[in-house]
Formats: sequence, structure tokens, C-alpha cells
Amino acid sequence: MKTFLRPNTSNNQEREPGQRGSLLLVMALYSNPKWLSTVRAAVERLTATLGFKEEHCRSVTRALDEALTNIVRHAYNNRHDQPITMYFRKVQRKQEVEVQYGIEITLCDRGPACDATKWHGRSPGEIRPGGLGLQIIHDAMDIVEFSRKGNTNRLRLVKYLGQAGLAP
Amino acid sequence: MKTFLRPNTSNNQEREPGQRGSLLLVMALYSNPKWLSTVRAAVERLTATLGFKEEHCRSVTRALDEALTNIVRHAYNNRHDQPITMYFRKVQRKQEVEVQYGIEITLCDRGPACDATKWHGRSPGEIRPGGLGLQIIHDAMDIVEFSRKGNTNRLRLVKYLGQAGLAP
Amino acid sequence: MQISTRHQDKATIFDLSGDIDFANSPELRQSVLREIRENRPLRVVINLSSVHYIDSSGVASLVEGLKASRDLGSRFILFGLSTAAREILQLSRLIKVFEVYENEEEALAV
Amino acid sequence: MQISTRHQDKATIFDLSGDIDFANSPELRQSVLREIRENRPLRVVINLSSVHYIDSSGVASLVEGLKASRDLGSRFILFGLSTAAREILQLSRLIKVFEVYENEEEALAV
Ligand SMILES: Nc1ncnc2c1ncn2[C@@H]1O[C@H](COP(=O)(O)OP(=O)(O)O)[C@@H](O)[C@H]1O
Ligand SMILES: Nc1ncnc2c1ncn2[C@@H]1O[C@H](COP(=O)(O)OP(=O)(O)O)[C@@H](O)[C@H]1O
Repeated sequence: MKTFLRPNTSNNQEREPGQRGSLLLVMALYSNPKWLSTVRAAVERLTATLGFKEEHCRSVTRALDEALTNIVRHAYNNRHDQPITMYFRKVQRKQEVEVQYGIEITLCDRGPACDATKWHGRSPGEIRPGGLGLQIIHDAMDIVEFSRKGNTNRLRLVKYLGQAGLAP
Repeated sequence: MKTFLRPNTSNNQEREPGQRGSLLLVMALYSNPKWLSTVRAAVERLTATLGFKEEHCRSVTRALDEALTNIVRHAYNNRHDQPITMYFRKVQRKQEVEVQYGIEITLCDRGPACDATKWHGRSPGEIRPGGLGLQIIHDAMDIVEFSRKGNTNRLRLVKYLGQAGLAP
Repeated sequence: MQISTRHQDKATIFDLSGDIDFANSPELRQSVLREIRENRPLRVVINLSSVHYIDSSGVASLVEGLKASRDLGSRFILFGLSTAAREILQLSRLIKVFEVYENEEEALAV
Repeated sequence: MQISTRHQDKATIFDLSGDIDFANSPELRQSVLREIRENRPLRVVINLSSVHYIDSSGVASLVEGLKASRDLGSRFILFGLSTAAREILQLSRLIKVFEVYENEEEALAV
């Protein structure tokens, strides 16, 4: 039986800055690359709504697309019927005196445990197909963090807005 | 404590035609109209991926947008922090000899119980603001069905493809 | 959605961009009604050429603008409708209620 | 993504449209490699002007096309890059590895 991961059932941390951040959106789907364009469309709009400038809407979208593709290819070995859940949260951090807002995207899959310290892409400029995904993800995001909890792999991606604050 | 409805945990009906249909995507969010554009972007892409022609991608998107707006306004009385969950399924029906595929979108909210037989929009052509949402929803969809189960309102929207089959 | 306003002769032109939905239609309604009531332009022209989508609450705001204009004897004109905008006005049978033109020149000329 | 192919003199032009991602890049790779190996065109020209997005697997398919072309002494040319396409080629430092032109005339002329 296929199982969707459950969206967080608690969102009561909304008003505690520095905490987990407030949940904005959960998307759950199966590991078929057919649905990638739907996720890109959603996150490109979501980041624009949060006030990211176009360039960053594109780069965050690209990072999420690559991270999902990696789950399909590497965590699920190209099986198309496995569950993936994404949590989108609004987060904030204190940078000296100002508060910076950002988006946190957590991708969850039920693939086998793996050692993310061994993942590595290509060196820039190397002309070979492949190995570009991790580079794109790291280039776009301020935080890229992999963890495993129970039978779930979690990839946490965070991007903060620059000077200008997030639209309220 | 705010609670997201849980996506269906079972999807084992994938291969039983005429059954509930196979789950493609779950989206869960709060009742803030700020997120409407994100949902529209996703469903416009999803319907295109399923093979709907552009006109129907637009009309299904419009129906979902209006149904969500009605939940925000009427079920939640413009509160922005209440949970809404959407289930997108691929469904099929037999029309004489051919099988028609379609999309089913189920919207769930936790608003108060209400009598949907009493909902009514405007008569077409009437010049007043408001009352257009239900007309748009009925115009776009083949099935519009409201039900209540436990403390959850469910609005089920189905649109079938015409002659041409759904992209596989 | 972004709203900006221009004045030309006795016309007020609203340049809108982005989608109009329930997140922003109240703001549209308010600025259109305020302009009509405070400045009483001879024509109110809504430039929709950068608007992709309008929902029913956006249409409702336009209907309110139309009514307020009529009350004060002004004309209320739309131009630059996207396919999606045209579709919702058509299916609500309101397309004939508004004055609709292709572009700004026509909207200001006629 | 849609792929269609035209032949002009000794060039093969691939007109692509839609997004290129992991759902369709294997198909792109296959048709480009097959064309290069079977027909050995003097230049392979990829028209990206209707492509909004390319992911890393799409870039990888293009790199494979480039390598196969080089092996057979053909040129491999891109034109009509969207902002997103340009960005991914830039950040992968591959933009200088490909011959990139603005439009079809330039791609066929030089
Ligand atoms: N989600 C993941 N699960 C398991 N392994 C991964 C995952 N993401 C990346 N990797 C590992 O890191 C390597 C580099 O990934 P990437 O830079 O995206 O290039 P590519 O996927 O083309 O190899 C992959 O080949 C894989 O071994
Ligand atoms: N999800 C809902 N929950 C409760 N009542 C609803 C819902 N959707 C529609 N209604 C009722 O149906 C009426 C007509 O809806 P609609 O045609 O969308 O126009 P409007 O929302 O502008 O009144 C609403 O005024 C409301 O009373």
C-alpha cells in the first residue's frame, strides 16, 4: 500500500521567531517526473507572492526541481509510484539588527538511508553530462541540509530574501 | 491548534477502474487568498500535463479558484488561518464503448455545516456584483457535488476530457 | 496585481498588471470607486492588457465601477482583454454591458 | 516538450517547445543522437526560442549532442535562449562550450 507522508498537523509555532517557521503549503505527490512542471509552476508563483525578485524565484524553482529529480533518480531509482512530500514554510532570521525573511522547503522521501556527505557533483566547467544538480541546488539556496529520521529522508532548503523584507 | 487535513493515506485503488481514481497530488494550505495564485499556477499546469486542451485548463483552473474563494469567504467567513486541503485524482468513466478520463478535485474544509441546496448564484446577465462564482464552477465542471462527513465539508469537482483520451 | 493611474484630458486611465483575484480585488474596487467619486472623470478607462486572469470578485469590482460611473454620468471603458478575461465576461454575459475596446487609442478616441 | 525537425542544406534544425526537464530530456537526447549518427548533418541547430525552462538533465542531453557532433566533425549550435536557459548554462560554465547565437539567421549564417 502506498502511503503519502502526512503534512504536519501542528502549526502553532507561527508566532515564535527563530522557531520552525510557519507552514504555508504542503504538496504531496508520487515520484513521476511528469509532475515536476506542476511543482515548478506552484513554487515559482509562491516565491513571487512572498516577494522574492524574479531571478530568485527562478533559482529557487530550479533548485526544487533538481532536488525532486534527484529523489526520483537516486532515492527511488526511477520508480514512479513512490511518495514525496514537500513542506513550504516562511522562516526568519536575525541579521544584526534587521529581521530577514525567507522560504524553507523540506522534501521528504521514503527511499533507503544514504550518506549525503558522499554525494558529489561535477567540478564547474567539466564537460560531462550529469553531476550538475547539486551545484544548482547549492548555488540557489542559503542552506542545504540532509537528514534522516525514522524511515524518511529530509532535504531542507532555505533561501532568505536580501535587504528588502518579505511582502507581509 | 491549527490542523491540516491529512492527505489520503491509501492509494491502492489505482488499478480499479470506476473506483475512486488514482491520487495524483495533494495540496494543503491555509485560507488566505494570497495563495490562490499558487494553486491556479499548479492546476493550470497539472491539467495541461493530463492532456486537457488550453480552454479547459483555463476553465478548470477558474472553477477551482472560485471554489477556494467561496471557502475563504463563506465557509471561513474571511478568516485567513483555516485549513483547506485539495486532492487531485485521475478518474475514468465508460461512455458507451470508450473510456473517458478526467480529473477529480476534492476540496475539504472544516467550516460549519451548511445546506448546499440553498446556495444560489445570480441569474445570467443580471448586473450586480457577486453571485458569479457558482455559475463559473458549474459551467466548467461535469460534476459538482457537495457533501459533509464528520466535521469536514467536501466539494467534489470532476471534469472529463472529450473525445481524445487523456495523455497516458 | 499592481495599479497605477494616469490622467489624460478628462479621462482617468487605470493601468493594471498581474492577476486580479480575491486577494486584491477589494483594493481595485476601492481605488476605482474613490477616483470616480472624488475626481468625476468623464471617462474611466481600465487597461487590462497586462492582466492575465480575472476572477468573479474582480468582475464584481468592475461592475461596481460601472454602476458608480453611470450614476455620475461618466463612461466606463475596458481595453486589452486577455483570453481569460474575455471568457469570464462572456460566460457571465457581462461582455455587452461594458464598453470594450481593443487598445488604448480606440478606448480614448470613440 | 514538443520536438520537430527540419532539414536545410546540410543542417538539421530541432525546433523545441515547452519545458525540458527529466520527464522528457531522455527523449530529446535520443532524437538528437539518432539524427547525428544516422544523418551526419554538417551542423546541428537547436532552436530554444519556445523553451522556457531547461533542467540539468536537459543540459546533459545537449552536452551529449555536442560530444557526438564533435566526434563526427559536425557543429552543434544553440539559439533563442530564454533567461532561464541562459542562467543554467552560465552557472554550469557551459555557455562558452556551446556555440550560442541570438536567432536562426545567425545560427545558419556564421
Ligand atoms: N536525493 C538523493 N538521494 C540519493 N543520492 C543522491 C540524492 N541526490 C544526489 N545524490 C547523489 O549525488 C550525486 C550527484 O547529484 P547531482 O549533482 O544531482 O548529479 P546527477 O544526479 O546528474 O548525478 C548523484 O549521482 C547521487 O549519487
Ligand atoms: N463553500 C461554501 N460554503 C458556504 N456557502 C457557500 C459556499 N459556496 C457558495 N456558498 C453560498 O452560495 C452563494 C453564491 O455563491 P457564488 O455564486 O460564488 O457568489 P458570491 O460568493 O459572490 O455570493 C454564496 O453567497 C454563499 O451563500
